[in-house]
Amino acid sequence: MELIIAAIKAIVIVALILQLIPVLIWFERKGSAYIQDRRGPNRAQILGIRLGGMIHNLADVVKLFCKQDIIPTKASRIIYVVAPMIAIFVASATVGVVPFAEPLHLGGLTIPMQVADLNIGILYILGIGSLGVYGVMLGGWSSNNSYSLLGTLRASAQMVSYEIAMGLALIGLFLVTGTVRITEIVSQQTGFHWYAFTQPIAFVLFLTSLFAETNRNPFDLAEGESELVAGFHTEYSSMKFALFFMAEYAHIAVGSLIVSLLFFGGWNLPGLDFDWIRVYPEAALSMGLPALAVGAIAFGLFLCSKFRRHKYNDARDYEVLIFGVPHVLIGFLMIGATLLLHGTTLPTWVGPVLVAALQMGVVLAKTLFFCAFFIWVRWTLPRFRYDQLMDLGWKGMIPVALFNIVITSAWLVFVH
Amino acid sequence: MIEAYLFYFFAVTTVLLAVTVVVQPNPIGAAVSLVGTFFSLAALFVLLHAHFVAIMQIILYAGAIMVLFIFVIMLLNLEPEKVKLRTIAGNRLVQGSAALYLAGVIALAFFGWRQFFTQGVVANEMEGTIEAVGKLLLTDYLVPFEMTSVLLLVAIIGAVILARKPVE
Amino acid sequence: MEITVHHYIVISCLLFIIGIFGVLTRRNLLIILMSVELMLSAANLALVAFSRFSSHLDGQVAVLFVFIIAAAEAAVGLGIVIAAFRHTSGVRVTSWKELKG
Amino acid sequence: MIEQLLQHISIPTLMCLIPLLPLLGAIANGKMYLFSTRSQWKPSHALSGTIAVVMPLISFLIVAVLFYIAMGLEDSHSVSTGPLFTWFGGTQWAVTIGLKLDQLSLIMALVVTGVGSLIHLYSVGYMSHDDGFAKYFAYLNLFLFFMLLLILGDSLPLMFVGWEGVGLCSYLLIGFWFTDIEKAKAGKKAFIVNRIGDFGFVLGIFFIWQALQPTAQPGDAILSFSYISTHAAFLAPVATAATLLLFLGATGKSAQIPLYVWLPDAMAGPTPVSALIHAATMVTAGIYMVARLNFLFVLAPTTLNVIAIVGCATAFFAATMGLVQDDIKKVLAYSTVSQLGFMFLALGVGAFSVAIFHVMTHAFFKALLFLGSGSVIHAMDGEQRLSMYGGLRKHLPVTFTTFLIGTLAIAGIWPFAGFFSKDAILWHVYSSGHFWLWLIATLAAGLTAFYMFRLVGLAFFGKRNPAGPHHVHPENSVTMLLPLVVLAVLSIIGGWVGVPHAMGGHDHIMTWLAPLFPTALHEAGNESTELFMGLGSMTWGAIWAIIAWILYSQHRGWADQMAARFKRCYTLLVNLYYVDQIYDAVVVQPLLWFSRSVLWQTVDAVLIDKILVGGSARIARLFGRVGTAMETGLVPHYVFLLVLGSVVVLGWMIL
Amino acid sequence: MIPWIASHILTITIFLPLVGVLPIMMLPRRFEEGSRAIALFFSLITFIASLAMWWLYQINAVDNGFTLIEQHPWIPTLNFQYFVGIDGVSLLMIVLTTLLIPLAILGAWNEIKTRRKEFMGLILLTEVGLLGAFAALDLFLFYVFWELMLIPMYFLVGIWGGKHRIMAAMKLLIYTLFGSLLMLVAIFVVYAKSGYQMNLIDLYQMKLDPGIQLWCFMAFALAFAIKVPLWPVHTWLPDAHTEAPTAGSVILAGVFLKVGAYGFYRIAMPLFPDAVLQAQPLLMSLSVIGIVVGALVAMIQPDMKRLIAYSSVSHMGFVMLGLASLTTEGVEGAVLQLVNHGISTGALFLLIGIIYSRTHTRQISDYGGIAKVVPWFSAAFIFVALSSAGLPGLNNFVGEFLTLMGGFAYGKVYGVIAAIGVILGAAYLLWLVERVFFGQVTNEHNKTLKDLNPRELTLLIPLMLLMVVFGVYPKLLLDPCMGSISTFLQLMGR
Repeated sequence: MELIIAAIKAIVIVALILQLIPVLIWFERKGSAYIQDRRGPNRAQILGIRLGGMIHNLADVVKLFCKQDIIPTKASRIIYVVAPMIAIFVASATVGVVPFAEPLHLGGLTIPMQVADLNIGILYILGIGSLGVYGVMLGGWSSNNSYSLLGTLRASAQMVSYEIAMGLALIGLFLVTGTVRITEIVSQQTGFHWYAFTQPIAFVLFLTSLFAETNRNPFDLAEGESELVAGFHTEYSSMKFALFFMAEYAHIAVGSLIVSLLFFGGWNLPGLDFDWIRVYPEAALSMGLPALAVGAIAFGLFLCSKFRRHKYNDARDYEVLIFGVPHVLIGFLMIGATLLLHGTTLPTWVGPVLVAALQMGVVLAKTLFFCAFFIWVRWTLPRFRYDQLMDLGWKGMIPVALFNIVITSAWLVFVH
Repeated sequence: MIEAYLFYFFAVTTVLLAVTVVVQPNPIGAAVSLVGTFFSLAALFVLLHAHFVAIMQIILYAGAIMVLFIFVIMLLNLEPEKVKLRTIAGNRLVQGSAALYLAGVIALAFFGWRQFFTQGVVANEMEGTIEAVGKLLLTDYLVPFEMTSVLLLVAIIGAVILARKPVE
Repeated sequence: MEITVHHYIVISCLLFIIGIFGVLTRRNLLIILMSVELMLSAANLALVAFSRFSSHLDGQVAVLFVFIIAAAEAAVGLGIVIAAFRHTSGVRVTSWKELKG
Repeated sequence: MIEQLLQHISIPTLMCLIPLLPLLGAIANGKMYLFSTRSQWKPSHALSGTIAVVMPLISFLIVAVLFYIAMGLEDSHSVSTGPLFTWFGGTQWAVTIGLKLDQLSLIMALVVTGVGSLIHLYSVGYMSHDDGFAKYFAYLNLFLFFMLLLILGDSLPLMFVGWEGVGLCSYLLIGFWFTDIEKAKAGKKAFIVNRIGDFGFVLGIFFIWQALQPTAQPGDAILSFSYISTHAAFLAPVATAATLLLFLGATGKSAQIPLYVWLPDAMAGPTPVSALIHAATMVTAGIYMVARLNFLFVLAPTTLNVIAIVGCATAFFAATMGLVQDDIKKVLAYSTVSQLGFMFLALGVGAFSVAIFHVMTHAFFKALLFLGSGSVIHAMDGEQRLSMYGGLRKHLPVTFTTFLIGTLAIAGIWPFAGFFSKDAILWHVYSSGHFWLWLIATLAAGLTAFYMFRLVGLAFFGKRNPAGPHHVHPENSVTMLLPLVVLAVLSIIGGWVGVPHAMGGHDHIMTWLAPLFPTALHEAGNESTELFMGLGSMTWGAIWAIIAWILYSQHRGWADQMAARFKRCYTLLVNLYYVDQIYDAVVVQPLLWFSRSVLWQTVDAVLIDKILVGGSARIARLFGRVGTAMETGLVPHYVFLLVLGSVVVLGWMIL
Repeated sequence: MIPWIASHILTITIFLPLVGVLPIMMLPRRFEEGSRAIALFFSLITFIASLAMWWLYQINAVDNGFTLIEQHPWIPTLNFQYFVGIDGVSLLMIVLTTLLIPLAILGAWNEIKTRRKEFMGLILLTEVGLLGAFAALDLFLFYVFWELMLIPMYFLVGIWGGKHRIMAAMKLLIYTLFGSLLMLVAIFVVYAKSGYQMNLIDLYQMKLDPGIQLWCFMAFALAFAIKVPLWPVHTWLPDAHTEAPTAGSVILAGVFLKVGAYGFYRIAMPLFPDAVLQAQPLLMSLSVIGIVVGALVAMIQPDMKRLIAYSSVSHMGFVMLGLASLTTEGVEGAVLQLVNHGISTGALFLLIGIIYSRTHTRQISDYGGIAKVVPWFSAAFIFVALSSAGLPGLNNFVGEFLTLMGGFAYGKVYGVIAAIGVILGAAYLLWLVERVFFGQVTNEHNKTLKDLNPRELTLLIPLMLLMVVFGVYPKLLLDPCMGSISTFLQLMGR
């Protein structure tokens, strides 16, 4: 029985992540465009509808699938093919241990809202994270191209050294949390006791090393376009390149998910008191829904107001409407529901399900916020030089992390 | 039941991968299969409820040591070696027999000591959790723990000096 | 069919044998280092198996130490490989014979 | 006058003075000589000469005085100093140093000091032109000191000290002119042969000591003569061995058959040395020792027979060898050896006092003959070969007359000393029943007379040999002639002391020595036969003398014909029976070869160095090589060994 | 102050030369000659101290025990003590050492040109080793001093020696070390077996069981036999002597060999009486062979020093003969011979050193007839040669006489063969004298030889005087040892 539940959960979560990836890609292209004061992708259209570039993703996906899959002759074939798989596997595997909400108690069944609740928790993430290097290394080396080899060397060196920094930062965190199970860590962060505030240094270090792990902007020397063409995946064409690309974004998503869980209190919001909600779902709903409805309606109207008929003289003008109108409708639906619910008592499972849903929503919101942060950072900061990168890693972050550990342990000793 | 199957599965994969490591002419191939071996071993550890050890295995072996190996293989871009199983003084028979003899001896040793493990079958609930191992590590085995730190320091210095480019 | 400690021991012996076989036969120092790692992990397996079936955790602590030692050994081993490689531009073990008595 | 002397010097100190005076003389002369080599100051001959002569003279006087005193004492006629100080010793026994003068040693002392001082006087003249003058006299005095120690010593070890000391001085004196390597070789030969003799002597002492040791109370001087004589009974079992070894020592010292080879070579030394050492004193030491230990020798009749036979053989052989010698001193040397043979013959038959009597008379006329030959050599400025002499009668009248007296004495002609002592010996040999020994002895006596007169004839009669030195130095130095005259007188009256009853004399010497020696072993036959035997031996000697005189002074030619006819035996005699060569071939060369090739090369160099030391080094290297073979430098090899090792260990642990 | 000195005279004497080494080391290289004077000064003081010791010994001589005892814990845990004391024999040996060392230094006055400082320092060090060895009554202390004296000697021979000095020094070292290591093993066996006892006096009472006794005795005997040099293990001596500088050979022959015999007398024999009885025939025959073979081989040596070296093999054979005979006469003779051989051989080597410093050759064939040219030297040489040949009236005679007596008492055959040694002794010495001194002066170089200068005279006169004194009155030497010899014999069960 648990197996089935586990299987369902696994499928759901992976699907969720895979869905996230195109959104992230779109958001990145759109965001970077606006940062660089240009309009993002807006050409791909289905039946004239552009949806502000979302369609572009579909175009990319189709392109990547259809491109001819070239394997360089001298490359060691098997490893060349396996490398991207490893990359994507690593990215998706870490999700398995990430909890989205508190364990759900439905009729005697406690369903942990995560694929596998390992008591080693974060260590699992660390372990799998360290495997990420393989994907990069094997890929780059097997493509038998000097640029890619250089890229791989740099990438793997970078990832290995920042892994240490990440590990040490986490140790700083463990000192405070006292446990490695993620669910417990999150449940400890009620209200404003987010670890980001109690352990600011650990948070900052973890975040930067996360950037390094995913070869994201300030540290994206691996595929620094200016010098190394495309770094370790220059030789990769269609599908395999896609896998690498997806792996990267999956990694970002998972990374930000973990950051939000460990440091930003996961599903805790200062205001919300889940226990209360779980007990009195009706009251919660009756209060929450109207607020949401009002928000949705306001947003929808704002979009519709932007409608100009002759701006582009084609389907694009109506896009704004496509977005704005559904919001207004949802708003009204919510108001109706609250009115309908008023006065009736909901079945017992509704409370916990509602709480779970709410918690998932909060986690997702925070993750999206961090993904945005990732993308925003990518297009603002310049790229590190390699020695600066290494210096920062070894001489900067590791000493600071050690310092942090020492300080926290000293503090802990004095406090108790 | 499931555990038995899992055990056999992982045991077979470990042994097979180990054999490929030794037989594989191409070092990279060997390295990757070794990583595979470590993974299946980690799985075996999990089966033995030694979670902390399993994850440490992954982090340390797969994550760190193998990375070094592959790093070195890449750095030295070694061409695959023609595996001539001809060994020292040609007589594969000798070391073959030595190996078999050793196996027999080790097996005999363990079976011989059977009485020590009469309750071998009974699996107890001692979970190899990180807390239990951690507590034990820092109480009974504190001194060796500190010693290992010294050992690591030495190893680091040694590796650095050895691998450093000779100063002209 | 209950999994007893002997199963694990047999597996660990097999691994150990393969490790030795690798060390003895192969000519490439890297492979030899890997086989040594193999032998060490075989030892680990045995340790964990024993600790599991004798309800002491000491085995696992020992395994930790073995990890550390393996890591140190690998680091120094690879250092040697690099240094030796620079010298003979090849990783063949048989090419390093200067220390002959 | 003697009483006053005795008041203020006690007898023991007097006795100590006897040996110490020559020692003082030796040290004084020695110091002067050594300083002379260093500085320019040369001690004048007169000074060192006087010191050298005066010392023995005084000790002679002291001995005479003591002789007179001893004569006075009725009972033991002996004077002794008693133990002066203990030299060394074990817990039970000790060796004490003390001097003793009994009848025997008094006679010997008189002879030694008397003849010694005469010879000192003579050598002052003889050595006047030699630059090592002081050194010569130092050695001579030292010799006298050791000889007196030998005679006066009251214990065997002390006698042994004198014994070796005398050997040393003879070595120094024979090799006096050491610049000539031959002379040095002769000196060395003398000393080594003596040393072989001493080897026997020492072993004899050990035998006695071992036999006497159990009887000794703590602190007893068991090796002193008095103790030995009192405990003679204990020595019975070991007597023969001890006496034989002692006799071996005696032969070494007194040049008997096996060990006489050094005496003829000893002639290399200056002639007065030969006179003193190799005629009068040293060579008689052996006889003195046997006489001194007569109570021991009596216990071993076999040894006495051995002594008699050896003595007789030596007498005869030496006489034959003397016949053909061309060198004047060599003839006299062989005559001495033969006379010593006679003395040992006397000892062998138990006639100890007769032997001592012959020692005394022999000392007189042999010293005279040597000094005579010395003055002849001096006159012919160093030429020693008889063939170069001839007709010196006219040039050296005094030497000739004294030399003639000496020859008559040694030939045993009636009034002279030689007759009485030699005749007494022959008589005792005959009377003790040893007929064959008597026959050979008389034959030897005849030969003695023959070669002595041959010498006189060749040297003093006949024509001057033109090849010889032309100018003959006149014999003008008194210091050389006076001793000759004195000795001539002595060789005449010397015999009268011991005229046997048979011939009307009352045999003073026998009576004087009687208490010391056991009564004659055999009853002395009736007097008439003794008289008859005496006359017979004299005529026998006279006949041979006349034959020799005719042969060599008038008709030299006959002698050469004789020599030509008996060609083979003549060459045999000339080469002295090749004894020297035999010794060299049989003993010396093989010894040297053995020690060089066998001991040094093979044993030390090869056996120990190569095999033992080298071998062990090689084994170590072998192990080393095995070790290196293991290290091939290949890592897999080491690993394989590692595995093998672990397999073994595991196997051991399990089984 | 005085009573303190009196009670610690022995330690003072032992370590006085060590005090001497310090100023020598401090000397700057420019004042190198000064080191000779300092070394001489300190060795003379040690000599005077040893004489004072002799006088003290006379005063409080307990008849058969050890006097002037000093006993302090050295390594208390292992029960090792600094336990020194002397009896008659060790007193003699100490005085002999302190006598010979200044003479050796005087002898090497201007023979050593290079690195004088180290030379003098090493000599003083050897002296410390020797004195310590003679006075030590603690087995381990003895072993320490035993090694202490070997090392400087190795350097003395190795650095200032002749042509192949390295080989000789190495041979010397390995021979002696081989022996001494065996001895160390035996020491610890005894130490263990005797219930952790190291001081000799208690060990004498301790009777070990015969089996172990034999093995331990064999180990000790081998170590000391190499030192004494008994016959089969003597080959290091001639090489060491020919290659050693004069001072080196004087010390080597004069005292170094004596330690071996002393070791037998003090340690090897009394500790294992039963084993000695078993090994007596072996010891006796080896010493007799040593005497005869030593003399024979000495006869045909071309090199003067080698001849004297073999002669000392023969003379030491006499010592061992006396010791092994276990008779009072024999042991007395051995003790006498130890002292006398030291004096006469020491004098011989000094003389050879003197002539060597003039002609720089030791081959007999290069000499001939030099008596005329250097009368004083030849007189001295003949005098010493005769004393070494055992002329009565001079020092070696009484010793040889007594040892022969001892040998004779043990077995007539041994006595007879040993007596032959006496003849051979005279033979090779006189043959040497004849070939070197008498006859015509062969090569012109010898014509211009200078005779003895005052320094050399002051060197020889005392030795020659001693030869006469000990020859005429050996009681002077024997009286102090009577007590010690009788205890030795009691221990041996005689």
